[in-house]
Formats: sequence, structure tokens, C-alpha cells
Amino acid sequence: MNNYQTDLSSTPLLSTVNLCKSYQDGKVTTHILNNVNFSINAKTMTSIIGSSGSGKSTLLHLLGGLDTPTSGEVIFKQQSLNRLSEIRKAHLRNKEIGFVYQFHHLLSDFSALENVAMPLLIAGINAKQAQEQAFEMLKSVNLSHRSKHRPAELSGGERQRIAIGRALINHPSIVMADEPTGNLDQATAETIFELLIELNQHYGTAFLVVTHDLVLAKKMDQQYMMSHGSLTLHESE
Amino acid sequence: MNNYQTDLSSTPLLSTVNLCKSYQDGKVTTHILNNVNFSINAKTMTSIIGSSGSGKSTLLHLLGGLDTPTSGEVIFKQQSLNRLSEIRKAHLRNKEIGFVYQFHHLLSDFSALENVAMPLLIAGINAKQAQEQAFEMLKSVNLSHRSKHRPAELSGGERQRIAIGRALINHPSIVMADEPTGNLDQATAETIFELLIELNQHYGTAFLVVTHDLVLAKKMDQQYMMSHGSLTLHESE
Amino acid sequence: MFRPLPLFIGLRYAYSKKSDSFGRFVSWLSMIGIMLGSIGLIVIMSVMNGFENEMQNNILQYIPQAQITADNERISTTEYPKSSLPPLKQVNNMVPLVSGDVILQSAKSIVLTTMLGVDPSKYDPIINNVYWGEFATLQSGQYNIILGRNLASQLNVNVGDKIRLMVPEVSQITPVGKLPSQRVFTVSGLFSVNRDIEQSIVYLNIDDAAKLMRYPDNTITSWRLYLDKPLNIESLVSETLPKSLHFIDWRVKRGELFQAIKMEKNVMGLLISLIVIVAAFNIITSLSLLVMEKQNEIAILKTQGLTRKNIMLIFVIQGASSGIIGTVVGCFIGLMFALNLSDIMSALGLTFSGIRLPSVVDMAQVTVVFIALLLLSIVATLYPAYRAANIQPAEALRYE
Amino acid sequence: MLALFMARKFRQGRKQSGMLSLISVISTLSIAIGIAALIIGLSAMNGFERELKNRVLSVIPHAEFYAENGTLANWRSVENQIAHSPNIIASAPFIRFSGLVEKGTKLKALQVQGVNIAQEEQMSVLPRYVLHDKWPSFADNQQQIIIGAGLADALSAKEGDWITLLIPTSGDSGQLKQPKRVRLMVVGIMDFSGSLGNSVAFIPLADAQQYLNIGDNVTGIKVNVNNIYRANYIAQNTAMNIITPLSVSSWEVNYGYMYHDIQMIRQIMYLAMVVVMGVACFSIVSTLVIAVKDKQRDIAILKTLGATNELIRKIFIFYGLISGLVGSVIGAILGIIISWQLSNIILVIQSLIGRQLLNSHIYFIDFLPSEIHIVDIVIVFCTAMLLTLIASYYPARRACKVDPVKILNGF
Repeated sequence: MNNYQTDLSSTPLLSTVNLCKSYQDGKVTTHILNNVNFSINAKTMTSIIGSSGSGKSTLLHLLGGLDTPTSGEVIFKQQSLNRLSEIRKAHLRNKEIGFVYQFHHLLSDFSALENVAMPLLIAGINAKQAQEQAFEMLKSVNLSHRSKHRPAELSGGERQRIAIGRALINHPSIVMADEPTGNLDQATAETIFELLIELNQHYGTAFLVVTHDLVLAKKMDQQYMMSHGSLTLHESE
Repeated sequence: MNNYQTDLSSTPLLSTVNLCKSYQDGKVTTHILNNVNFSINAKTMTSIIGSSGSGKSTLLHLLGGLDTPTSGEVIFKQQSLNRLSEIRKAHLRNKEIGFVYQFHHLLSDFSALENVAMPLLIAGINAKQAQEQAFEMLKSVNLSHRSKHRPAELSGGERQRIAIGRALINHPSIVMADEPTGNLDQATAETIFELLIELNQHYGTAFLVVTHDLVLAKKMDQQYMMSHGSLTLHESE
Repeated sequence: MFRPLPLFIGLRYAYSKKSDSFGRFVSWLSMIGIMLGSIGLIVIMSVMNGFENEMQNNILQYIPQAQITADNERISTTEYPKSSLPPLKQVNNMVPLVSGDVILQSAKSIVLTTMLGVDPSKYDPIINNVYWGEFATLQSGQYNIILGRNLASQLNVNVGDKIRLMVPEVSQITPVGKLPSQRVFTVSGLFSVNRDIEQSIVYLNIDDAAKLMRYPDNTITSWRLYLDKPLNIESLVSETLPKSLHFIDWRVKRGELFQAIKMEKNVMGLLISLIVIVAAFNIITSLSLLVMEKQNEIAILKTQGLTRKNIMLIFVIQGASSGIIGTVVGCFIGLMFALNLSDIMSALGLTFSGIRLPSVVDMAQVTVVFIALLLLSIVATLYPAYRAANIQPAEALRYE
Repeated sequence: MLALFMARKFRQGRKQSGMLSLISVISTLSIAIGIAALIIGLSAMNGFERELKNRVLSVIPHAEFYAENGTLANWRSVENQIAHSPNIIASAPFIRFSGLVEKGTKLKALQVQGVNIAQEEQMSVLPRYVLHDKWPSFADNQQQIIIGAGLADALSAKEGDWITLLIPTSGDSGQLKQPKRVRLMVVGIMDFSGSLGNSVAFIPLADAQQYLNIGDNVTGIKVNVNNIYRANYIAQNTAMNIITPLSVSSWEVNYGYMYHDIQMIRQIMYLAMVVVMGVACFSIVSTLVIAVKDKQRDIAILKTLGATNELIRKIFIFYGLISGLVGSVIGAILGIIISWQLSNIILVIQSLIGRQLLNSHIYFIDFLPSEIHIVDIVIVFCTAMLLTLIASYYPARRACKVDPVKILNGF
């Protein structure tokens, strides 16, 4: 239904096989995803467009191992997530996968620096080293002057950049972004998107961006369309 | 900016004058609504389309007196809500305005019949009479066979119909529906919408439906477009 | 099913099966806390009443509870006959009495005690405690004396032996010099009550006692009043008496003991009330938890026009229900415990350093505890209920 | 420790939503009440026990041996045998008789003890309680007597005053004669308030023998034992292997009830306070559940960052432990300060309510003693922390069950 062989040389970083997800709510089962098959290669920028409620976020959560599929599999670096234990999956999320949400989802009790350093702390890296690396990351998202501030004291754009920095701090192989520019005005959205491209080049991190902003989606290497739970390759460049 | 004179004979049921609403989140003030001016006539079906987060729900809450505007006024039957006391507003919501949400928002501890009868009980009508009227309403949403069931035992569509029944039980002059079909599959959404039309004819209740479903929106008497906090009349039939 | 709305909703929230089991677990907890507190309060209070009551029966019953006398502790029966005295509430009997501190000397020992000069024909509570000899032997002129068993053993005397009675305050001039008024008496009876009474009073005939006290004719120490409830002496003493007369009440000699018991009761009550206070705190926290859980449902009710007052009522009812049930059940159990404490204790084999715990239930106290706890459980719900009423529906629903 | 760092931050950042911050104040307060009350209660009981030892047990003999009837004739050999029996650490002959003492118109009954001055000094701390250290001037046949402060007040007698002691005398054929009147000079007053001080007086042994004209006999032998709380048992054993028939009594006979009462109150207090702390811990449970709900979003975010359930559980166990710790520390400090100053506080209260809290005629002391034992505080503290740990376990488990998808998706 969609092609696997975009780049023969490297096996895909992440792929799904007949992925289905449905919710049981009382007597009613709503099918969110039915038979999604697609794959993402390392270092590529992929976008998924679709109206809200079409299952985009659910797909992202399944890919990140936050949710378990009703049937089918998610394969990440030749490992099926279904077979991983809860701790292994948590480990994966900490090292290999970053998340960025429409709503910034920063920890309101911690400063910008602490927020960015959090994944490192969770990975067990000692505080001083984590702080240094976090400061470096703040520089690369040019927010080093705001390291001491709490999320409440930052603007929408700044918060999103902190969230992106946090997602990248552990040098994951892929970052899942769910409507990263949803809450931002046109201009800030633009700058955020430039930042994503730049970080993709700089760190070689793959990006899977879910958005309803067609303009942004077009600038990605690969576009997929999500409607009513099934995914179709839009049109390659 | 938009025309008032659709129907000269009757003054508008509900209208807003330079309605603004903004939220203070730490140092950041996000302007949800800026200078919304529009009006709805009795017995008409009006829809508002707009992407999520564009302020549709906030507008509905302001119209229902559930929230107080930062500036500007909501006028309901020639009375400005700002000047009403808390109790008068509560009275208004009980008698004159019904709410239907995307998420059904039924009271999980009460049976379908009790849920529908609740507004009557709140209005102080005695239990037996409230039960009878509620049963009548369940018939008109053809769910009389489910009166004893708890929300958890009902399907999505059934729940939405109970919610609609509850909203209409006190014969309000207007029902505000926020994405009533958001959670439903295509077919059930269709039936719900038919029901709304039918109830509009039968009880003469005005409906203000907020939706992202263009198809449904087009079937209304009047369509408005909401984007980034301002409202524009789409194109009258 | 449709009682007044807030009651209907409040009780449905409190006891609906579906609601998160943890929330109900916590409200169960505050119910148990209040229950423990009320049981503790009632049982402790009753035990203390028991001690007080035992004290009253063992001591106050026998010693003169209240007396009416004129200046320098003397009153003439001609000038103030019994009929001339005003009728007093709570007094059920009035007899003449001659009393005073007296020294008893036997071959073996010498002791100080109080003598009661009584008229044998009149009633005296000690009559049925005399286990050797007869109370009637106290005829005038016989110079007989009836002793407590304990005192007799201290003096090493028995019925028929002679002992010397001396009244230190009254002295007679004798050729040898000033000597305390004294006379030898014959032991004509022994009584047994308890160690305290057996040591603190001895019985003589009223005329013999008057002679020993060197009273003029028709003079007694006082009119002895028997009271229905000697413990609340306060009301009697406050009554008015003819000018030159005044009351003597038992608290002069025995007041300290009752003070001590009252003090212990208060300290224990304070200790137990700590449990109740913390249980009330528990109601606040558990109800706040419920309010947090029901935030959306409150918002929905608000959209349907439920006023803030009713929302507050809902949560007051819900929170108070656990407190009220805790109080009702607690007071009931406490009452059952207090009413038959001794058999429960013996059944459980519990004894407090050997003594049997007396317990007397004072319904007035129980009602005070009951009402105080009810009020506390309702007051404890006010804050969370107020918070519930002020929930912003727009905010709660938006996050949905 | 990451979990501790997180827990502290979460606690500081408590959304000042009013409800949560007030609730956590209430739960900390209830723990503090429980702990403070228990520490105060236990310290007061320690104080009572100390006073019982110092004021009563150190003065009255632990046990006494006396002849079945009348006086002990060959008391020197009996004392010798007793002194060498096991567990007896000191012994001395004594004479005891009850009599009356008269000063002016005042008359009081009292119990007079004839004591051997030298032996008394090793056996009891009595000498230390004689005011203005008048004990050294207490000597045989000087017509001297030492009385308790309570008795001195009752007779309004001062040092140096003369009082008359009435002693029962029996004629040879048992007919009653006038009581013997002996004039004695109050050489010293013992600083005993409380029931003990109202009826006790001491005179030299030889004087007592002379007044009672019992020649060289004595009433009995009093002893101190190495383990006070087994005094009765030791005395019974000793008496058994002594040929002269002796009857035995120990301090437990007339003062034992005080000791048992103290232990009983201590148990009741501990039980009541454990209930208080138990109920208080449930406030902690509900506070934690609310905190978990309040931090739901942050938990979901942490999960997306790869935090394991174990870390989240640890965070909220620390969260509970910190609030328990804060409550316990406040309670402990409050308890220690009040216990330390308990006597003065009670004095202030007494002056406020104008009434003596502990009446000296009934209780063996008239002030509220208190003595803080570190072991009490450690036990109380550990109980509180243990209860808090248990209380934090359930909410911590609930925190792990937070499903990030529902929360992050919802917005």
C-alpha cells in the first residue's frame, strides 16, 4: 500500500507493520488506526498531515512506546516494541526518542536549564555534567540567557524551543513532534521550523512532525496524509 | 462588520458587543477573542467553524455566562449578562440555555433518566413530574429503552443523544453545542445532526453549533468562521 | 430517589459504587477516626463518673454532707428548732448532730478521728453496716461507742473493751492543771464500710457527745442535712439562710479528692479529643480529595444552572455523612461499652492493676459529646465545600 | 538523589491552588500534634517516675521486717542475718508508732519513726531533704524531732519551736492512763510537699526506745534492695530463711499503686497517640493523592522523557516522607520545648486558673515534673516515619498508574 524501498542502502530507522489501535469506551469501540504501514529512515524529516481527531497523536504515542497497539507492530532499529519490557521501553524513550508537543509540557517547578537537563538526570548522568550539556543545548536553541527562568516567565516561542532542546539533549535518533507550531503565531512558527531543520542537519536527528500546517509539511523530505485512521504517502518531492 | 438585519421583525435572541477575552499565564497574555460582534435570532441554526484552539469553546462559555469577558458584552434577550447576579445567571442557564459538549459530560453516578431529569430537579420541579418529562424527552431522542442504564453502559452516540436530551429538557431558547459530533464516527454524527434539525423544528430551540466538520456546518442557516479570535460571517445561504 | 436535590446528589456521590474506591476508603477512615474518638470520650468520661460516684457512695453517704449551724459552730434547738428552718430543695432529711475532732487512746495506740453524736432512734446510713453489736446500744448515759473495724484493730480493742476519748479543743480545769475534756467509753459495736470511713468517724450518743463537748442544754453542733445529690452541693449552699445561720459543706474536708478526680477527667478528655480533632482534619482532607475528583461533574452541574449554594450543600452533606455516621455509631458503641464495662473487661481478661473499673453513664455528657462531634463533622466540611462551589466551570471543562 | 531532588521541587512548586497547600498544612499539623502530645505525655510520665524514685522510694525503706506482734527483741542478730542475705544492700533497725502532735490549739495525727542516725545517712536521701542542712545537729537524747514541711505548715511550726508529742502508754494491767506527753524541739524541717510530707516525723532511735520505754527492743528492721521493683519478692525470700518469725511488708504495699498508675497512663497515652498519628497519616495519604492529581501532567511528561515507574514511585514516596518528616520535626521540636518547660508552663496555668493542679494532699508531689528521654523521642519519631512511609506507598503506586496518553492527548 506504500513503498518501502525509498533508500535501499539503510534499513528504516522506524517502521510499522499493520498497526491498529481502537479504544473500548463502554460498549463502543472506536477504531483510531487501522492497518498503518509506513517507515522512516534515519536523518530524514517526515511530516504527517491530517485533521484533528484523525489519530495523529495516537500514532505518535504508539511509535514512542507510550501506548500499546491493539494489533500489529512498531519496529524501532530492528526491535519490535511489543516485545520490550516496560523498563526497556522507558530506556528507549530516554535515549532514542524525543517528544515535542503542541502544548509545551515543560515542568513548571523547574528552571529552563533544569527542564532541558531532565532527560540526562533520568539517564543517571551526574548533575554538573548534565547542567553543562543542557547549557550547550540552550545555546544551540539560542536561549542561554534564559536558563534560570521558569516556564511561566517565558514566551510561547521560547517555551517551545526549550521543549525542543529537551527532546534533543540525549541525542535521540528520532524526535516526534505533535503540532509543535500549533499554538504559535505565523512568524514564531516559521523560526521554530527553521530551528528543526537546522538541528536535523547539525545532530542528524530524524524528525516526524504531525501538523495541520500544509506549508510547513511541504518543506519536509517525505509527507504522509492521515485521514480516518489510515496513512497514505502524499507525493514525494 | 457583519449584518444585523437578517430578520428585522424580531430583535436578536443573543448578541455580543466587542467581546474580548484573554488569559494571563505567567508573563504571557494570550488573547483568545478580540472584538467579536455577532448575533443569533430565535429558532435559527447557526454554526461556527474554526481550527481547534481558535477560541470557539471560550466563546461558547462566555455566551452561556459560564465565564466573564475581559471586555465587551453578551446580550441575551435584551439583558446584558455582565449586569446579572450569579444566581440570575445560574437561573438563566437552567431555563434558557442548554450545553452539549464534544465529550458527553454526563454524570457517571446517575442513570440516563436521572441525567436528563437533572435540570428539572435543579429548577425545583418535584421528582415524579421531572421523571415523566425526562422519560418523554428520552422517547423523543428514542432512548426510552435505556433509561435505567448508567453512561458507562451506553455507546458514544447514545451518550451524546442523552446529553442533547438533557440540554433540551427545560425547553431552553438556545442550545450551545461544542463539537457535538467530534468524538463520533461519520454515520453516528449524521444521525445526531438529523436529531438536532428535528428538535429545532419540533421545539423551536435555536442551536449554535461549533464544529470543524465543514459538511455539517454548511447545512445550518448561518455559518461563521472563527480564526485567531475573530469571527467573520462565512457566506449566507 | 429524588429527595431534596443536594441530599440526593450528595448521598449518591458519597456511596456510589463506581466512585474511585480510594476516595471512599479515605472517607471511611475519617469515619473510623471520629468513631474511635467518640467511643474513647464516652468510655473515659463514664469511668471517671464511676470513680466519682463510687467516691460519693463510699464516703459522702456516711460523713455529714451538709450542716446548718450558728456562729462558733453551735446552734440551740430551742432558738432554731427544726421547724424554723426554711425548706431546702434536695434535702430529704434533717437530724440533730453533735460532732467534733476527738482523740481515742487505747493501751496500744492513740489516734485522732471525728465523732458523730447521733440520736439512735433516728435513721443513720451506718446502721446496716454494724456487723458486731447493735446501733441501738448508743443510749444516752451509757457512754457507749461504735468504731470502724480498721480503727478498732489499730487501737487493738474489741467490743466490751474500754477506750479513752479526749476532746482537745475543750479543756476542763482540774487540780492537776488544764486537761482536755475526756471520758472513758465502752466499745459497744463495730462497723465495716471501707478503710477510709472506718478510720475517719466514730459514733456516740448525742447527749453523751454534748456532755463531752461541754455544751449547754438543748445545744447541738448543727442540723445535719441528708442530700439527694451530695455532689452538686453548689446549688444548696447558694440558698439563703436566716441571718445568723450558715452552712458547713463536705468540701471543707473532702473537696481535694473530688478536685483531683475532676482534673484527671479533664486531662483524659483533652487527650482523647486530640483524636477527634485529627479525625476532623481527616474529613477536610478526604472531602477535598473528593472535590478534586468531582471537579468536572461540578462544572457540568453548574452549566445546568445549579447555584453555588446547592453545590456547597452537596459537599457538606457528603462530607458530613461520614462524620455523622461515625459519631452515631461511635456514640452507640461507646454507650454499650460504658453501660456494661465491667463484664466486657472481665470477658477480655483486662484488669487495670487489679481494680474493677466502675462506670456510670451520664446521659447529659453523652449528648454533649454527640452534638459537639456532629457539629465538628459538619464544620470540617465547610472549607472543601466552599472550594467546590467556587470551581470555575470554564476552566474545568476546557481541560477535558 | 534525583528522586529526592524532584520530590523537593514538586513540594515547593505546589500549585498554590489554596486547597492543596492548605490540605498539606493540615496533614503536617495533625502529625505534629500527635508527636508533640506523645512526647509531652511520655516526658511527664518519666518525670513522675523520677519523682517517685527521688521523693518517695529514696526516703521510705524498700522493705521492712517486723515481729508478728509487739516489738523485736533480739534484733541485732536478726539484722545481721538479714544484712548478709542476697540482694539486700543496706539494713537498719527502726521504731515506728503513731501518735499525735500538739502545738497551741492545733492537733495533728502523725507517724513517728525512730531512726539510727548514722545508718540512715547511707540508707536514704532523707538528710539531703532537711532544710538549711540542719541534719548534722540531729543527735540522740536532745529532745529533738524532724517533721515534714506539710506537717510544719499545718501546725505553723518553725525550726526551733517546741511541740508536744502525745504517746499512748499502757499501764501494767492494761488500764488506761493519761497519754504520755513529751515536749520536743523541732530541729529540722524536711522539704517534702505532697501526701508524704503531711504525716511523717523522725526522732533518734534511742529517744524513741526511751519514750515508749521498750528498753532495747525495736519495731523492726528496714532494708534497701538492689532491685526496687522486686523488693517484695526479695523480702519474702529473706524472711523465709530466718528462724525468728518475721512478717514482711514493702513499699509496694502502700505506694505501689502510684507506680502502676504511671505505667497504666503511659500505655493509654501511647495508644491514644498512635491512633492520632495513624489518623493523621491518612491526611497525608489524601494530601498525596491530591498532589499526584495536581502533578498528573508532570508525571506524564516525565514518562515521555523515559522516567521509569520505579523513579516516579520513589519521587512520591520521598514527597510523602518529606511532609511526614516536616510534621514530625515540628512536632518533636514543639514537644521537646514544652516538655522541657512543662513545670513552669503548668505553674503559669495554675496561676491563671487560680487552682492547684496537683493537690499535695492526694498526689505525692504538687508540681508537674517532666524528663525527656532520648529513647522516647527516637521511638516516637520512628513510629511517625514508619506510618508516613506506609501512608505514602499507596499514592506513590497510583502515581505510576498515570497514563500519559490520556493526559497529553487530552490537551
